[in-house]
Amino acid sequence: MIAIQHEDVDIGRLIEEAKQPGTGAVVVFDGVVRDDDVREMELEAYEEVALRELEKIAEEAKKLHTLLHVDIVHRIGRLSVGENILIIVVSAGHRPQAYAGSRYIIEEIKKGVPIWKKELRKDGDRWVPGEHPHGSGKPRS
Amino acid sequence: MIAIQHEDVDIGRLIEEAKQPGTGAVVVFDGVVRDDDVREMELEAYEEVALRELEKIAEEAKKLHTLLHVDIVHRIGRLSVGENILIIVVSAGHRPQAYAGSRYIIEEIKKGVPIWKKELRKDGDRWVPGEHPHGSGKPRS
Amino acid sequence: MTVKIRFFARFRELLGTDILVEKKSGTMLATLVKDIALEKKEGYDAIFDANGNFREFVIVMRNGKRLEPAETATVMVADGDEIAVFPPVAGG
Amino acid sequence: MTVKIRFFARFRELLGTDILVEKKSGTMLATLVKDIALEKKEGYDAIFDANGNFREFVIVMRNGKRLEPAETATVMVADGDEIAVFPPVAGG
Repeated sequence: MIAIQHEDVDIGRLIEEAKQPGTGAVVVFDGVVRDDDVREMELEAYEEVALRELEKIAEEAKKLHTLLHVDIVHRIGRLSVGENILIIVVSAGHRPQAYAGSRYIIEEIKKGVPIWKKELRKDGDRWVPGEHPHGSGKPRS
Repeated sequence: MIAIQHEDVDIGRLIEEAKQPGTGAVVVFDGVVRDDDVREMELEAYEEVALRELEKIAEEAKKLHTLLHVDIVHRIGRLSVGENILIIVVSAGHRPQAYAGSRYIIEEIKKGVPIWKKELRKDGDRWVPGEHPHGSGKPRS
Repeated sequence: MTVKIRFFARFRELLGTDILVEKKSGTMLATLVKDIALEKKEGYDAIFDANGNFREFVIVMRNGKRLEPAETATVMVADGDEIAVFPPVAGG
Repeated sequence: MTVKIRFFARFRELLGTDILVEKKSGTMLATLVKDIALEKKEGYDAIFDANGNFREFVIVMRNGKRLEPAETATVMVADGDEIAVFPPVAGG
């Protein structure tokens, strides 16, 4: 599944469904709201474009890293410390592809998918700046 | 948890428990019985030594990659295609450490933990040779 | 003709979003966004520099396709267009 | 004195495991393993080369600590020792 949604997802179930014929390795990345003086996080997406970008990234990752299955679930809305923000599940025949494919997906998401995070902090709210330097952080469309 | 056991484990629960204070990323590696003409896999361990090695690897990984939590569950006994063989769950503040720590653990396990796999194949049974070249594949103790 | 403008993140907080604008055809995209942004100085300053150009980090999309900064001054909006204006992304 | 020998994987299939051996003290580790392995030619050949040395890939542990191949010829086993002999590992 490729989704942008408010609801959390059952990672155990996604792992089972990722086990396509030929699977020898499943890698899961789970990005979590970190408690750097943050109470909650508010996430916002340009949903139609973000979903399209996630679908593209999943297809690219499959081709580039010979993945058998890809799930990407990016949550939006209000999330508390410890809650899942982004879940990526990939399967492959062997572990090098699974790790590389998983990493590829998260890095591409950070670079170019129109989603934003606002930290609701003890000392005031703050929009999280993109990780990517000036001139990047732009959807590739 | 660090364990060598017959039973499967609830990965979703391990992920939740891995979310120590400061966690921003959880990475899961799940090694699965692959259907290369294999019906089942039979796994065997030198249990006391293997468990001690897994505990050492977990401690090393924590130090080297600033991990907040590590689970390693290696299953033994008879496993069917698609079943989990090895589950590694790590958490860290940030994703580079989580990916690197997870990868470190699987590579160290492949190198030096006394566990063996026999494939029960359509064309006969076969002990899986270690991945590591001649002279490696030896516990470090 | 009617054009929809969507601001996101900080820009949304400053200027609102899903703003429907009635314009004469022939309006340039940058002009359209500027007119809306001018309604609130802080919003305008967040998006445009002192010369009235989009700030370098600002991303502009028309119907889901990104435009180069130079294009925004020369592209005319059309009836039914959706224009999105947002700061660098920070998902994941 | 009593020593326990544990073979694993292919060696276990050929020779069994958890074998308790009664020996005079002063027995060298390599000698002890050789005596047991000699009970089945296929098992012996899997572990020892034509010169009667451990094959290069064979791993030997005494009480959970790995021994270098050279040590196996000079280390004496002691009462209660657990000796493990196994092929390269393939877990994960």
